[in-house]
Amino acid sequence: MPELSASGAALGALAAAAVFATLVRGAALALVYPLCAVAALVLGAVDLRVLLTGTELTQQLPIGLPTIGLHLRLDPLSAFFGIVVNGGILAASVYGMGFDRAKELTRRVEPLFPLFAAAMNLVLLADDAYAFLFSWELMSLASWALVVARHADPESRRAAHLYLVMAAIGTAALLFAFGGLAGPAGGYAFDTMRGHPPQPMVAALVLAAALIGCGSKGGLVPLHAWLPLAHPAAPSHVSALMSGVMTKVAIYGFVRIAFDLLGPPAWWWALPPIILGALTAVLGLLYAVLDRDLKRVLAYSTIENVGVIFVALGLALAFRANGEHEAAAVAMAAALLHALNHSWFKSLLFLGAGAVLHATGRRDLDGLGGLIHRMPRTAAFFLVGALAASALPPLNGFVSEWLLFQAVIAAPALPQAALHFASPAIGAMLALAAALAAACFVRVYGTAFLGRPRSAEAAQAHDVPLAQQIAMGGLAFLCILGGLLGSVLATALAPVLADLVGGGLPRAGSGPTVFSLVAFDPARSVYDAPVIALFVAIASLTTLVVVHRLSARRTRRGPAWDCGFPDPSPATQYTASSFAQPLRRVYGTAAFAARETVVMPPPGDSQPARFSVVLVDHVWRALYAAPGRAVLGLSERLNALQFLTIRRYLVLMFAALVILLAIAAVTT
Amino acid sequence: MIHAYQLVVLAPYAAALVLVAIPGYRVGAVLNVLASAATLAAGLWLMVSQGVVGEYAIVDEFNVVFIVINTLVGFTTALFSASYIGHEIETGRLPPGFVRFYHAMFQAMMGSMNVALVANNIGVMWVGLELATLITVVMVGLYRTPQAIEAAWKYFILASVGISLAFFGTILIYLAGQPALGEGVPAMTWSLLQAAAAQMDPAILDLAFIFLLIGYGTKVGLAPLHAWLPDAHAEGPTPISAVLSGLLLNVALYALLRFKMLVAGQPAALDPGPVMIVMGLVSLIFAAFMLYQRRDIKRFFAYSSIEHMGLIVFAFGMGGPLANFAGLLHMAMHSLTKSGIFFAVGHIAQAKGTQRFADIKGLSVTHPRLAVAFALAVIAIAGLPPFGVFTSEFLILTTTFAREPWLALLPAFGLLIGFGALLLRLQGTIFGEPVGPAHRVDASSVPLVLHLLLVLAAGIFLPPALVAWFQRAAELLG
Amino acid sequence: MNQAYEISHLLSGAMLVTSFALLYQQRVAAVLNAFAAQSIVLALAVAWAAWSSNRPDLFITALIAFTLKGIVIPVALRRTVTRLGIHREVEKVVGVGAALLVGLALTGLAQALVVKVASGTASHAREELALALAIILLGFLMMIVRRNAVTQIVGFMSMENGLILAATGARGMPLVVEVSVAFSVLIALFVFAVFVFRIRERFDTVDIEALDRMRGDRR
Amino acid sequence: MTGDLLVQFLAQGAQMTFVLLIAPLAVGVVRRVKARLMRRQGPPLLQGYFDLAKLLRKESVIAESASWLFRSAPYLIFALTWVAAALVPSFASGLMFNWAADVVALVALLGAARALLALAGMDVGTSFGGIGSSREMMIATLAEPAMMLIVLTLAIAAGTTRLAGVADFFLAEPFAVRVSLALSLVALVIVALAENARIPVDNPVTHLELTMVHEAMVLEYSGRHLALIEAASHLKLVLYISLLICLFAPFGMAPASAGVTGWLIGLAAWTAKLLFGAALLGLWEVSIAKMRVFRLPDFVGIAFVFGFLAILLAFLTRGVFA
Repeated sequence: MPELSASGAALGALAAAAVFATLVRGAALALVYPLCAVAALVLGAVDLRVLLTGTELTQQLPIGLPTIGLHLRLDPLSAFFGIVVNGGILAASVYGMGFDRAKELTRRVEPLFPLFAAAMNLVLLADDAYAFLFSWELMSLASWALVVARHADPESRRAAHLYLVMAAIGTAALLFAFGGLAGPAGGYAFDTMRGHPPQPMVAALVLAAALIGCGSKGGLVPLHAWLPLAHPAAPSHVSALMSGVMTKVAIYGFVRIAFDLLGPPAWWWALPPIILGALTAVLGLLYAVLDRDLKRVLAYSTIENVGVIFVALGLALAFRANGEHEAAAVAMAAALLHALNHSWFKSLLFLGAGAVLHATGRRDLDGLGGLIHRMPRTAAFFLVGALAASALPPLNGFVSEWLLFQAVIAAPALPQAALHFASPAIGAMLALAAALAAACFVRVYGTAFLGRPRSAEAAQAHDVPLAQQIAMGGLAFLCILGGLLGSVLATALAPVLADLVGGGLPRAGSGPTVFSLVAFDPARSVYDAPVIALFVAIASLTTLVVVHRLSARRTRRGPAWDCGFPDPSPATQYTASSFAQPLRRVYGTAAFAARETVVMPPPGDSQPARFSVVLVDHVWRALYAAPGRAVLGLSERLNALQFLTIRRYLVLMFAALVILLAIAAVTT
Repeated sequence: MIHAYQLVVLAPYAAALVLVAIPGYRVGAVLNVLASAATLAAGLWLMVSQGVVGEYAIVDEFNVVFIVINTLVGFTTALFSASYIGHEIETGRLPPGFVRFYHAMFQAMMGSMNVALVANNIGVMWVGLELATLITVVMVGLYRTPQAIEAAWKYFILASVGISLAFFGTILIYLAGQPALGEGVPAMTWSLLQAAAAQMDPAILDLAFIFLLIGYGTKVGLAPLHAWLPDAHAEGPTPISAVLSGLLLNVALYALLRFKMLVAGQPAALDPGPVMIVMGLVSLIFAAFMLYQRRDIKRFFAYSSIEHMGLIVFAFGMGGPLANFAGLLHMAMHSLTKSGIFFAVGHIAQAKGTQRFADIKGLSVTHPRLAVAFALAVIAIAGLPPFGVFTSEFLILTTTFAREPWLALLPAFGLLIGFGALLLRLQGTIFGEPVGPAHRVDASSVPLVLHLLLVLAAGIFLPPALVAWFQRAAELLG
Repeated sequence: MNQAYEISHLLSGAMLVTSFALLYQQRVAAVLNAFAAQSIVLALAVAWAAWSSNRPDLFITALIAFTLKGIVIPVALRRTVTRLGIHREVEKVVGVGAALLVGLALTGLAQALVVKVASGTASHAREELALALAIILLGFLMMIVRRNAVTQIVGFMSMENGLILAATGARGMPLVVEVSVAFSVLIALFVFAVFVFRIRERFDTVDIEALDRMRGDRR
Repeated sequence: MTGDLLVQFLAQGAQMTFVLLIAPLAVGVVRRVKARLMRRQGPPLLQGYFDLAKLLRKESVIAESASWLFRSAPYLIFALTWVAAALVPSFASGLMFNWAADVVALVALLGAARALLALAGMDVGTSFGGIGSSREMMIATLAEPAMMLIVLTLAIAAGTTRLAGVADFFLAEPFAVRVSLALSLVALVIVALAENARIPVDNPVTHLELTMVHEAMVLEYSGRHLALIEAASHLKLVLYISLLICLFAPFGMAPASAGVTGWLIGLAAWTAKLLFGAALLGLWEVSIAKMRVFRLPDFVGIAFVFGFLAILLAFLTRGVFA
């Protein structure tokens, strides 16, 4: 089959690029990113073809796990995620072409970037447990090395360590999941697993393991803590890949296991992903809205989106378990589209953050400001990304949110009481998440790009090289296009939905116009982005014309009014932290036990007042700091055994002997 | 017509005799390498030649696995020590007079291990194993520093006690076999014993297995019998550390497994499986925790060897074709990887002039190539792809979960704890700002690269012949 | 034949008694004497086995046991003790009473284990086995309840006496002689080490400062 | 057919113009009622129109630090709000483009307008703009969950999220799930107050710095830009009142099938209800006081609680727990 050989060639090219980049040095390295871009294009084209034709390519090679060999399979599901992945890789590679090889560190990045890209593609192609976990771990490993690329910085070392340990925990969980699916006979090929779905008890364990394994990679609360440390630590185009794409590979893993390999679901399987997902969505944004580091805010917002996707997946499970295939299709379409959309706008945002970092050398929001004047293009692209991330029409983020809300609204129709009680809570939490997202990105954009520069670097900023602008512009274009043509994307999902939930969205054109997105049936819910966009365009243009006709066109530039006492110093602007204050007061006290302390100087004293805020991350305390301490403490205790006298060691030996003898004596 | 297995045994001893007579360091080193190469050739020849079941020797799929690994690592180690010991002499850590002695001892040790491996007579097996142990004792004390001497002394005491217990176990096996096979040599011939296992007295077999487990377990390095292992690794010459971790532990394990097969042949006897599972898990988890407090790089990896031996014993304790296969594979991979790591550690110790983690930082800045090699080796031993250890750990964990879901949590827990420590130390050594001196490394990197390539190949593609061979061995293990 | 068994049984019993005597003794010199006694009894037992089951090769083992462990090593060790000036009272971990009780318990354990052996096997082998097992365990116990290098070596050697006893008890077992020789070499190494490395009080005090540096990791 | 289409088109256009034209009047009514109740003369009913006209005539002063976003925002905000308002069924349920967006999309459109306004508030880089934006977004985070619950209740009741559909449903059977409907009415009213920056959430007439929310955001605007923003806020008020009307008092609204006459009746009914609603708002605003910003969670929380109760009751009446 030519497609697979094309993909194979592309993967080979990536591998070659990795080896090439390790061996050569100097100008020749400039070839690496173009090579990656081409490979991503080829892979993406193959995926697209498979998705549109709804075909399925399989291949077996005599390598990989002994006795069963390497199974490869490209079905619509993996093809769809392949499009997500390779789109991100393409953008990141194009962005990478713009790097100034003299200044930026590349020796530790270029060999691993293609490896990372290849590993992510391999995960999607894998059709047996060994190949899957092999490439999965390879993916973690490559990204680990990229995270620690700035190895001199102890922070990034700590982040990398936490990251790979969490990845290992996740992999262990996935090992269990696949172990349960394969059974004692060791049927590691996915086809064998499909043939023999496990017993209910085992299936439950497998689901839990899969949730832990994929959740830890995707940043599901409470397994998220590594993500906001690791993603920002990497070079920005890698952060874009990790946040925008790698999390989607995690989603893919969960979908593959829960919807494909695990057999028919029980309704209560839906609860863990729904509940955890909703918690993740809200908590992730609460973190984001209180954080002051640009890239970390983006990473936290990634956590939120992963949570949203998991909610959608949970709903899909619930509907499917109850045989409501249309509703399941709506939820699943929401999940998949959100994965796609998020990969676009999050990659865009991280690339934008990278541009800001490149231009100013700063990531702290309170040190930025006014960049819209200094780097207009980046500012425009970032604005698109920010609005898309806040799920605002007519951009792509809203399409998937809309579908998800439709699914939530359909949930009360399910027979199980637990899901009844869940549905309003979930709906409210998702709405809260959406509102918080808007607040979060208004805050980010308002402090980083609007207002007046808060630091010399921000004042001296300059826009980034053309290649990087192209990368961002392309993604911004996709965000707009995806927002307008969401229905087209949804129809393209048909084969995937049919495979996974045995249902589909109403076919295109069943709505009032060709482009109207329809959930269930046109009489029930319709969202027609192009029409609305058209209306808004017409309205604003007419307004423009009319106003300019009627009104005095005179415009004067003057100092800011600011209630009559403007202060020239940019320090008087609202900062990111002050913007967060109302939200912190309202939500922070509950979520993070936020405490504010103000130290006022005594009257007549001219020294400034001090204001400080204390936030407590309960999850970190309970699930990360405490176990870490426990391990070290225990190891210190046990370490005494390293310093015994020989006689004591003999005592241990003697004890072992006598105990075993005693056991032998009592057992008959 | 001399058979390969005789070569495997005789070549090293002959070389030892010659080497004793050779004063020069260089000639000795070359001879050492050549002899090891000859042994390796013989070992490989065994792979193709058909099996043997004689009165004193046996060659079946099971021990051929071990013999090949043994001769292979023996060869690469000889290669490594050829350059390494040279450096040791220059730096004056090792008086030149000792080198002749060192080479002879090395060959004698290899020979003794091969004796233990090909022996069909449990007495001979015992003799070979103990001989090898005692020789390594001497090797560990080679540097004659107080630390080295104490390490050797500790090793000596614990090993000797182990020797005695193992011998008692051997006597008991003889007693058990005597009624069925009559007095004399037959009752000590392993192949006959196994055939007659069903008629043996279960009570005596229980007793015997316990003593053998404690006795040989001491050499396998199972907790709580492990005490000698870390210090012996840390204080001996690095090639010996490589041989200890890579080979001696395996040979002891081999003996243990032979007896497990024997006991398993008598259903009325105590099932060795659970005992091995428990001891394996104890060693695995204990060693994993101990890793965090280590400050000496060689002692650190010695504990990691305990950890992996624990995992292997656990796998064999689980039993069944899949787990046994995984156990054998993991054993092979661990020998190759761990000895490779000790080669790398030798390089590092020469580059930085110390074994203390505190003085080893930022290798990726000062010695990029070495850092990459070391990183790959540690990644391999940590069970990450694309290396063979990943394959075996994948099989062990999945099959355990499929059979005993809750039991599977324990090995996973241990491995994760160990993983955290490995990664911590890896990052500490290769990243960050370099400290201390940065000498040129003149030990040959060929063995290290060779091992890494082998482990890498195993992770991606195991030749079907090899697989079938492992599978037959796994079946023999039952 | 039966009386042959009686005698060998008597001798093995005597060895067990000497093992208890070892546990009981306080002073190094006395311990050495008790050990010498045990070795000589062993020599007798082996010789008797050699004669009764006409295996002349065993006489070598008996001879080794008699000369080396019955005479040479005790004398040598006594020399060491006097030369190193180890004070005469041996530092004990548990009191003599407790040690003896534990010893009794171990003997009981040995019995309990061997009783389970089907009587199909020659009963005298069973008895010998029980006694040998007890002697071995007592020797091990001896090694861990005393803090003095010499007495620890003695413990090891009495363990090894038990092994030889068991080996000779196992009818027609090959290699016994070779093994006894091997063990003698081992013991010789022990004693040699005690001389060379000045191991004064305990096994693990080669050198005080060494202790800190080493096993060290403590930096 | 084409003629019909034309009529439909005209009707839609008519609705757009109606909402646009009537908005200042509605505001005028509110102001007038308040003034009267406070024993003041109060501005004339048409004051809203005069203000807009005046603002349009004035030149607009733009701060030096303002960017293109600051200048283009008012047009987009106005357009978004206007379109949103036009999508709410006012006098007829079956209008041509009502289907283009359901409640969810409608709320999102207003969200977009709000986000743009907040951004514009931060563009100049003053302290007050920031205050306004941050508080506005915070209030939104309180209001949107409640809004979602209301939508859920309606969807459970009417089985659709299309406003026209809901309106039709209630026209057909006006007494469906009464209790829960009453509860969600209260909830929606509270949300509407919050969204429109009315007392007690915000005071549209205050310029006392620290209590401003909406006014603080638009502080830097002047001239035509300010006119657009004012018009947008008027439209938003109309939008919410007619949303309440369409959901809870649709009577008189022309069904999908109705012809021009039906539309005229509907128009009359809608206008009357709209102005009545405005009067009620005025009454409400004089009868209570503005709250401190950080009391708002409690106030909007009421909406959340009522919305949740509404859903549970809806479940009960649908007997899903039986």
